[in-house]
Amino acid sequence: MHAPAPKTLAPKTLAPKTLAPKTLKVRIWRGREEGSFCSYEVPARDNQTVLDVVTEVQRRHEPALAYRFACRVGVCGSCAMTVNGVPRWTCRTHVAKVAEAGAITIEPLRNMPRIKDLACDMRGFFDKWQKAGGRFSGTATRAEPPAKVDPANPRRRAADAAIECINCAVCYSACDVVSWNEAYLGPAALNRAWTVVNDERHALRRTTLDLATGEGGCGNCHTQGSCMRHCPVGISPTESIAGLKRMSLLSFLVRDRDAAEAPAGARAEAEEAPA
Amino acid sequence: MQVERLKTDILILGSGGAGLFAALHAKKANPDLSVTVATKGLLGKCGCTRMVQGGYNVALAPGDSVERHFMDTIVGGKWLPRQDLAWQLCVTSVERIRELENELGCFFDRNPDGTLHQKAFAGQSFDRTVHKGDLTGIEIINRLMEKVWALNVGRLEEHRAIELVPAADGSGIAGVLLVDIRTGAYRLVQAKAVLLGTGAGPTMYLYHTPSGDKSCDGLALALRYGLALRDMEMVQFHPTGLLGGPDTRMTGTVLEEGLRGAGGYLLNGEGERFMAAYDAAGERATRDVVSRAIYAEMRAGRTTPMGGVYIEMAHLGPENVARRFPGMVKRCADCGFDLAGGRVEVVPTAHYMMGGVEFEMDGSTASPGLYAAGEDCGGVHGANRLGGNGVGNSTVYGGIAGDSMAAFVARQSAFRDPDESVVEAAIARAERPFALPRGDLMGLRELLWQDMWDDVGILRTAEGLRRGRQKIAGHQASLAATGLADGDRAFNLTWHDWLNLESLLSISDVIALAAEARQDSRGAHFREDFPETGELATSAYTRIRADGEALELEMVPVDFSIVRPGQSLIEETAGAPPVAAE
Amino acid sequence: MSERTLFAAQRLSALLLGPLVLVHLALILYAVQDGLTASEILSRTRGSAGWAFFYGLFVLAAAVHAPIGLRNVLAEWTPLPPRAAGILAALFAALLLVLGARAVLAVVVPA
Amino acid sequence: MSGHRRHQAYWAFIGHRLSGLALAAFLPLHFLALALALQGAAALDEFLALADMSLFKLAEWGLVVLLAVHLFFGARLLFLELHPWKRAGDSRLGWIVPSLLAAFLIGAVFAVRVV
Ligand SMILES: Cc1cc2nc3c(=O)[nH]c(=O)nc-3n(C[C@H](O)[C@H](O)[C@H](O)COP(=O)(O)OP(=O)(O)OC[C@H]3O[C@@H](n4cnc5c(N)ncnc54)[C@H](O)[C@@H]3O)c2cc1C
Ligand code: HEM
Ligand code: SF4
Ligand code: F3S
Ligand code: FES
Repeated sequence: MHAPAPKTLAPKTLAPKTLAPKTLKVRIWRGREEGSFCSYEVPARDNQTVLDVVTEVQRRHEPALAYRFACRVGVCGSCAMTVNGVPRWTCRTHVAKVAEAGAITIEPLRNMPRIKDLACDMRGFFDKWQKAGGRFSGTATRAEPPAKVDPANPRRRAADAAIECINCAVCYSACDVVSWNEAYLGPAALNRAWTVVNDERHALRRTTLDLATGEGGCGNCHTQGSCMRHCPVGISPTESIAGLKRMSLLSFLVRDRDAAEAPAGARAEAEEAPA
Repeated sequence: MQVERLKTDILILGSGGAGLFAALHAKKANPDLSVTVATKGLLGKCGCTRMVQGGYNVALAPGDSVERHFMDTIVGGKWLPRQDLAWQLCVTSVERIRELENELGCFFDRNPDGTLHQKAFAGQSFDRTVHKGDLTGIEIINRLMEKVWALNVGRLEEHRAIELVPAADGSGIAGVLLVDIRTGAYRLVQAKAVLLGTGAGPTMYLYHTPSGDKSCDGLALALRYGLALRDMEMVQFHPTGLLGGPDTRMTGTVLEEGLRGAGGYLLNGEGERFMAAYDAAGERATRDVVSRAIYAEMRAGRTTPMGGVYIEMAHLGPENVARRFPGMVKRCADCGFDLAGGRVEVVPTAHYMMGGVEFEMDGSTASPGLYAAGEDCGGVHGANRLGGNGVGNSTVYGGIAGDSMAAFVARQSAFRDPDESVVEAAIARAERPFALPRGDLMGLRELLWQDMWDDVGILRTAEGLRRGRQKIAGHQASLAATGLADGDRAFNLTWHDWLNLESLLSISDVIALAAEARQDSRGAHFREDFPETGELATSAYTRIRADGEALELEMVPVDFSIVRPGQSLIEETAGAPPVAAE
Repeated sequence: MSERTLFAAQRLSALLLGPLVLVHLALILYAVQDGLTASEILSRTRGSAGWAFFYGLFVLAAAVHAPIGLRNVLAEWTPLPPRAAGILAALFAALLLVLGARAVLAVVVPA
Repeated sequence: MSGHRRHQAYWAFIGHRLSGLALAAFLPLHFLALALALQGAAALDEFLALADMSLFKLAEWGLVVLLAVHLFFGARLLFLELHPWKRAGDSRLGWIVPSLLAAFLIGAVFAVRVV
């Protein structure tokens, strides 16, 4: 074939030159709510994510070290931890990006109960997801063809911009309002509510809006912006919540404007009452 | 050892497309049933359904047809699929995608006219892959997860199934023994019906794509339970897995197929493009062809520093590449690789297992009450799986199994009594490593990875396979002598690594045996000593069953129940020409 | 009062306060020129319906706006339960209303 | 300050909140002072003379700045909440520094005019 012969043989990568010194100091939280940091040294490598460091500690130093991961490519949102004070997905965080003077400190995410070491209990996070009304309810069934939806429609685009959430809880962990106010539903749940509210196929728009703007809802957000800043997939819950606030205010001024929009035949889905 | 006991009408193992669809359908069929999902990670946040990038095959568009989709599946599967299963997949995919869109709220990409966008995917004669950007799996699983949370479904998250427990009287399945990963406690869940939806996952190879929680547990349990596994030699390799060295979990993860489709170059260690020497389609040849070519280059020693080949996109213009493949470029950049402007080392990587548990049209298996769906099952894809038929398989058959289990439970009013001797034996198995002196578990796993890669991998020979089986047997003996240092059972990942390795070893042996038995090359299976595809009309598939410690193999003739080799349901040739995605 | 009402009230009062504060600031900058004297202030405001309205509105808006904010801060930054924070904020609102009304009267009602 | 808070928007939140609190604390006092006029202009003048002390001036200056900071930061919040975003990440971070500058400009004008 007529392939132009490449000039260099060496792989061109963005990998850091060297992490001097060639070892990395790691402090890892061990224990549950009560616990302490333990220190380890692992070899520093060119291709090394924070998850790799944790894995190395588990494999070579601390066999019973607890942490969570699954996909290792940034789609499952299982591996998030607090790294040098910042919540991050660890499978997609290169050590060079976060190490300070050849050291990193790894803790579980904030704002969730701890199970053991680096794993925390995400149940509350997901319960709030439901409380925010972030669940689709359609009127069409599998017997019908999919609805025609104009991809350029502004509402569709608003939903599109916010939908690829991997539910990693990084935003939830970064938001101080979540720490200060137990009832606050948090950025991820409200972000999801925003996508359904913008989904023209969604039959229970009013219900979702009521849940997302009511108790614990969007009004509690003080635009700290940490969610937007730290979301690993570049979603801006801040924007989604701002959108909900706008709707909240509008529906406050123009009472029940939306109620009429919910198709009369909206399935009540009584059986779907949150368990 | 204390065992906590629970009862539920339906117990579902796994929370991928198969498990969650089963839960949803069972609960819809009868809301009064108690349904419980047990899964190794968090509900919906583990397994591979979430990782689906390409999308979901379905014959929706004018000009396409179920017949065409079916013929592509059969031809792609080299006439090995069980045809009624493949047919049902193609038919029900249409209903399932509508259910996903209309009832679950999946937000698939649209054409400008508002209809579903369907893209091209390798090996198919029509553009029929429905998708949501290149993160289709997240959309599907998130919507499923939300629905299942809202139903009153029991959740045993971070619970690992370690034994399928038969009824004491042999009348079927009685329940499943699990380990609560968080506490290390044992739980026996009795159920009238059980679904096996643990997603197989060929993670016994040096390079592999699936999520870390998958280790062929379901297959190992099924084998031990006495079920037959078919087509186990059929392991699909994806040609371009990221190669980042042995100490990073990134190694093996998929770089998408579209990169080659768009005109990306594959270069060997000497910097030369080599694909033209193997196939006229060059880099755009099908997955299996490209995987074999890369492997051949590697074996010939023309490798990159880390032992693979390069993928290079820069000639298409780095900005252009970054715009067209933002997800891939960012993923590489996060981990220190410059995909848009430089070269990235890649290697073929074990991706999907076409083989698995033999099951029926309604999802049932040979044991009353035990159902199976998704990647744990064999028969739907035959010798090769079309990209986009994997998630179709798990969601279609998961839903069907859910319906069937609800109907089965309605007929079956009583719980069966578990065979307590099996429970005791299973706990003893799981406890073994704590009584043994600490060994090098990691080293053992690496040996298995390397041996499977070398001897039971992309290019196979009788001699290599025989050697492979011997080594596997040796590793099994080593594992039986390898203990764990820390006695803490709570969230002890090293214990679970041990259990994972046990499952992987048992299934590795099955793969090697099946590969030895198949003395021709077809689909994902390539025998250098039998490079030709055997006569299609007399095709047979491998069926393996455990008899105590030994494995029994049978070659079973394929029943061409719908179409015979040489015939077609449609006028033009289906499945041809197979081109890589894009 | 529901959270949504409180939210709306705070944003609406903020919208109102915006221009009021702007004018007030401008006035401050203008008025401090050669030292503040009571006569200067009072000559401007006494008997002026316009200023009466302006400051009346200011007091009302501030008495809605600030207590709601205070309630959030108390609920988030102190161990007070939300109900207690609400009661304190309501008291604060009453205080602002009373003192504010007195102040407006003091400066607009002709002596 | 813990790592997740180390960014502009968070500082803006803190600034807005602290300024709001300070204003809320000051407002009743401000009302009390003005109400002195009820006892006649002389009483108010007496107070204003008291207020002429430099410490008091400094406090007044601070309040003017805080009022301006709270106003501008508040305007940013209202804008980003009420106006649909043009592009992702458009949380008007760019307003924060100019808002502060403007507030201090007002403070400077105040200072110049007072002395
Ligand atoms: C990177 C990647 C990309 C892919 N892209 C596509 C694509 O574009 N199109 C396509 O059609 N297919 C694709 N596939 C294949 C497809 O994802 C799978 O075939 C399909 O989703 C499998 O679904 P499942 O429900 O059978 O298993 P999974 O979704 O893998 O779920 C298995 C579940 O079982 C659980 N489990 C495992 N062991 C145990 C145990 N012992 N006890 C309890 N629970 C257990 C797991 O934790 C998990 O929850 C891709 C696969 C990968 C890895
Ligand atoms: C007398 C004047 C004012 C006082 C005493 C005052 C007081 C307060 C207080 C105490 C808060 C709570 C802070 C917090 O929750 O973080 C607050 C919040 C707020 N203020 Fe003001 N304020 C005044 C003027 C204004 C003006 C002029 C604006 C806008 C133009 C404004 C906009 C806001 C907004 C939007 C909030 C809500 C912040 C949030 O909850 O995220 N305020 N105010
Ligand atoms: S919005 Fe972003 S940070 Fe929050 S859960 Fe979703 S992906 Fe994670
Ligand atoms: S960090 Fe929290 S306060 Fe709002 S903008 Fe994000 S939810
Ligand atoms: S392991 Fe899945 S996101 Fe990191």
